[in-house]
Amino acid sequence: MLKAKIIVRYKEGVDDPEGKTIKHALNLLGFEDVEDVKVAKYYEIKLSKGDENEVEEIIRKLLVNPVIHDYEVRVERI
Amino acid sequence: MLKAKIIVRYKEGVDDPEGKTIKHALNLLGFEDVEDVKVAKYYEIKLSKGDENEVEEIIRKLLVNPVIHDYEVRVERI
Amino acid sequence: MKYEKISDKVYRVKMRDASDDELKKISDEMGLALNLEEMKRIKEYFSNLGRDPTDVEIHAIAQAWSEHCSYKSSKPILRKYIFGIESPHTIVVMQDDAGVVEFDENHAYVFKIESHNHPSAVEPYGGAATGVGGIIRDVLNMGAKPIALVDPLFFAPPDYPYKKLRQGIKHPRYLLKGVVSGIRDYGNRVGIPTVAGITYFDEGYVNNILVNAGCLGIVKKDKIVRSRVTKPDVLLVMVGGRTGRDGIHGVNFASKVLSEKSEEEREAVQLGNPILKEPLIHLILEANEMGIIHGMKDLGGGGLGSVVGEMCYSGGVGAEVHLDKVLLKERDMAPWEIWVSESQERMLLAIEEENLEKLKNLCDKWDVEISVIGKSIMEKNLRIYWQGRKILDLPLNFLTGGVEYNRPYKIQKIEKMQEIPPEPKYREIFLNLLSSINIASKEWIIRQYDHEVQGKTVIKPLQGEIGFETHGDAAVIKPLHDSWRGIAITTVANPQIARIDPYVGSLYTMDEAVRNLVAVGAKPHALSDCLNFGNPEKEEIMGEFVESSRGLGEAGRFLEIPFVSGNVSFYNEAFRMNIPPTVVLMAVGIIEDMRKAITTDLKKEGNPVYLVGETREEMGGSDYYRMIGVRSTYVPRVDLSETKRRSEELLKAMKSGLILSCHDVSHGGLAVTLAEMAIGGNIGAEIDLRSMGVMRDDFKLFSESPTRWVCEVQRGKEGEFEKIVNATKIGYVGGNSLRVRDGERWLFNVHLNILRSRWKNGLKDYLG
Amino acid sequence: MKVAILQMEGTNCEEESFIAFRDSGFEPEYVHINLLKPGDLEKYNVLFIPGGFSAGDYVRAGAIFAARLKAKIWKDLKNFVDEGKIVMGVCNGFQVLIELGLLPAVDGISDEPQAALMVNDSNKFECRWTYLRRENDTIFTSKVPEVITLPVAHAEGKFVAPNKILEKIEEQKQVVFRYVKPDGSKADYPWNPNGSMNDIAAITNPQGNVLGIMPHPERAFFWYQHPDWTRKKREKGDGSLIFKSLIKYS
Ligand SMILES: Nc1ncnc2c1ncn2[C@@H]1O[C@H](COP(=O)(O)OP(=O)(O)O)[C@@H](O)[C@H]1O
Ligand SMILES: [Mg+2]
Repeated sequence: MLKAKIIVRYKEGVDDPEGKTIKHALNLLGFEDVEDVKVAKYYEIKLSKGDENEVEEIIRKLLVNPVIHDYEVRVERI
Repeated sequence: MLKAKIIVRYKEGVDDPEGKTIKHALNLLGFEDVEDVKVAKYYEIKLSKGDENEVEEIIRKLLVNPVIHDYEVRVERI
Repeated sequence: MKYEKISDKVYRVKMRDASDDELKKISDEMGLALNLEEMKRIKEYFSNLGRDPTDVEIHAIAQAWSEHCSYKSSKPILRKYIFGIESPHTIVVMQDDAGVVEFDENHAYVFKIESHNHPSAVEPYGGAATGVGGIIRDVLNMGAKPIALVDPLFFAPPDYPYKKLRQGIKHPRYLLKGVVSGIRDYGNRVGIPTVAGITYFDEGYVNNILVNAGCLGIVKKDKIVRSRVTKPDVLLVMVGGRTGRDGIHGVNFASKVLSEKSEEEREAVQLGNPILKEPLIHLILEANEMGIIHGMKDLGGGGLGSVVGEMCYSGGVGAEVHLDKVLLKERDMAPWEIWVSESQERMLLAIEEENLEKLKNLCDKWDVEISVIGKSIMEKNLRIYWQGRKILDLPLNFLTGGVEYNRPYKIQKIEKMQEIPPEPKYREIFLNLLSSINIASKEWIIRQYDHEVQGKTVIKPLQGEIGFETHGDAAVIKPLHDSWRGIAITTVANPQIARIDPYVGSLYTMDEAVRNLVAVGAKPHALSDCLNFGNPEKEEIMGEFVESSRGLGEAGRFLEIPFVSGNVSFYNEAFRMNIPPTVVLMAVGIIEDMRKAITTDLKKEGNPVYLVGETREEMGGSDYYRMIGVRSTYVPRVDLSETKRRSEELLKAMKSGLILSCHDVSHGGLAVTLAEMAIGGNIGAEIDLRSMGVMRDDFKLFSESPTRWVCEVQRGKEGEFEKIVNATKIGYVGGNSLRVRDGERWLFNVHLNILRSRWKNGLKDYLG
Repeated sequence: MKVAILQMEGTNCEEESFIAFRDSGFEPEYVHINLLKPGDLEKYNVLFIPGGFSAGDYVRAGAIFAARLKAKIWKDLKNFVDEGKIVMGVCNGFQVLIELGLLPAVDGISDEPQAALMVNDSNKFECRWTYLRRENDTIFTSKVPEVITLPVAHAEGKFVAPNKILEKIEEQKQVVFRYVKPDGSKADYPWNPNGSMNDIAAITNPQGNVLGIMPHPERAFFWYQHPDWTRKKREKGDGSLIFKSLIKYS
């Protein structure tokens, strides 16, 4: 069994409306020292067989677009 | 400066429709050994002053609905 | 040294003594996408002036001369065929960012369709979203409230094998899901209903998808705003989003062929911010209602660069701009970057000084940023200042006058041939057609769009009994609270026929636009065209463009339907493969009283069913032939006088209330039309094809001959109907199955539940 | 009867709502949250939170709107409800009321949410018409027949609550509408478009003066807004009956 933990985020320089809106909202709520909010997606995928290569393929085929996304992945054997 | 990394996920027992959809899509793509997919939100918040308490307050006031969400938080000084 | 620094982040480009090779190099290094001829023209111009240009000047010229902004390859052809079709209703035609047409005595509608192909191919979610955002601004520009969106989309089939994809090309399913999500998240959030579209699959789009987006708005006639400044000393004011490095060189990007490297062109990709746009729409409409907007234009392709120049040039003045005043997302942007940035959600307003305070107050209320960046001047020059220093000074006629090409073209000869397949197993082939991806239900997409927000969608894209809905031909919007007058909207395209014969393809597409509008009871009124083609530097592609335009112009003129706005997208080529010629129309009709509108779903047991129009053995481009892999170049013949006559007859019968349901015959032919009508009514029909004359039954059922409709007529009114409409009775509504025979010979009998499940799942099975 | 229709960036059903209130005999006014100050609510009898995507529904549908209301006028809101004045939230507005703790409020207004409107089971935005069965008598439904049709248009509308809360909601007869099949029987997908527990589409607080409803009555105000008007004659839209009930009550 394999468990992959993957964080997919926007690349530096991509203007993310969600992070911006949340930052603005937090400032308005009185958290004035919030300087930046970034939002990313976090996936946990369990594979019964498979290996790191399969995880990479999954990420490439479905989870990210390299034009705008960076990702981090950690694979654990469980 | 503080950087808080927060993962907001569904509680055990709450259905994760997005995870289900992705699992289904992966199975269709031929990744038949994918057994489970969970999706969570990941926030990175930078605070110019603030402390752990402020981060907790932000989470409670905005980021989670305790009926369906659990969260993990890690605060770094940068 | 070719570049000499003259001030902070501004360079002089030593162009006057550059060789041809050096000129090409400059174009490449600066990312200008200008060819040698164009570079030479710039060189000559500055040589005559006796000075070298600044980098800002060169970027400004490149921007203005890009294909996307200048229409340099298409203008001569468009002028010849498409422009200038007369109509008593038009108000602003092919001048500003969107066409304006009279709706009623006091109101006008405003609309346009545009492509956003390349950005969507590279980043489907953000590309599609910003496509929607851009077209909304084009309508808002004219002072109109946006009330409907449409989204014609073209992909490779969802079962396209992964292994066959080229490096850097994404799978059609990934692209489709990304594009639909992008349109959904943007359109739903800004609260404009997406009411029609196209979802078309063909391998020809595998390397280069098409994402077109259209928007329609409504405005009081006396509140129409033009994109021009007509006198000096009017302030130029930016409102909305800030300016950043995102979207730099988007228009050059749109005028370039896609390649493996396109993945790296991140600067051209943006996500768009609907939550900035939504208050911006309120702000603009309120300011317009107060009458304080002198002129307005959105910042789309080309950014400030194309907006300031065009607005002032068309109003007969010049402009002075201080780039330090532009609010930025990131520090240390160079002036040229600020000038060409295509960051989303920005508008440029021309405001008289005395009204500035009022505008600022509105901005406060809506939490929208505002900045005065310059003003109009008497002299017809553009002058840009940076840190107090003049860094650009060019006459507007040179800058926006642009270039034009009469590109050589070649028209392909069409070999006449038609293969005849053995007669099929009818039930099986019919159900396969019904569930094939181009015909099957598009519900998976349509329901993800809020097609009812604003509460004005009185004929929906999905029609029939609740929970059992079928496809409609057009949506109808009731834009005014106190009037029954309605606007029908549909989008059409037929690359399958156009690829065999682009001229006939255009005629067919025009005929289908009319068919769809008439089917809901609307009189065709105006058109916006989005012409998607391959690389115009290839003679065959240019030939396709010429032939397509010729067909459109001829039909528009004959049918007296003007083209009031449009867009050309060239360079839809990747890996040496060009897309099929893809003419997309957004067509608008007027229905005087929406209470007389008609839907496609069958209504009631016992009513007679009629076929209007002539069915012929012309199978070229049909879904049937394509599915079974049989070839024919006999494409459907369009007789425009029939289009006109039959639609007038039908509209008359509809006005008299004789027709209860109506659906045009298109993809999949008569069989599919009948099936869709039965599905939505949740009631069957018995059909006898004998009255259609002598022809093979597969041709009767699956031919896609134009100018045809199926109508359900009020029982007992047959005589009255036949007096008005020239039509053939083919059967009756009733039962819980679709039963089709030709005289004594039964072709199929399929239960409604089977019809529905095959039709509903054809596409959904791929998308989950 | 003065109605405050709250606006914020991303609310986008305010115009239909305005017309629905006005044509039912109310006096509606728009109130933008950016201009809202403590004390402003006093002059209104009804507070209405319209549908849309307030602040883009980022974080979670309705979360930012709720947090901002709480920060600005939480006391006023509680007083408004305690005085028995009427609060109504449609779609995004319902989500806001849940996030605020004004609903279900089984033991009175709560500081933390007691329920959630989460992502639809289909994981998709769903724009479709639903059949609704009226469950209990409320001031919002006195003129509403047993089964009506209204449209939904949301991505996050699945009503969930811990069992104890759910039981109390049922016990205290807080359910106003349930999704049903056309014949009134128990719904499955797509008749229940989001997977809501107990097919819940709308609830009130125990006192009955706060209503949250996922389907849009303001989009079914006129007969011609119904999708099947070419098949079925109606005098007025089903949604108008909710507004008519409310004006009669006041
Ligand atoms: N991408 C899309 N977005 C919105 N509506 C769509 C989309 N694709 C198809 N539709 C709608 O689905 C219905 C059927 O489309 P289509 O089969 O192209 O129509 P027709 O029967 O006129 O040929 C139409 O109402 C159309 O507007
Ligand atoms: Mg049609």
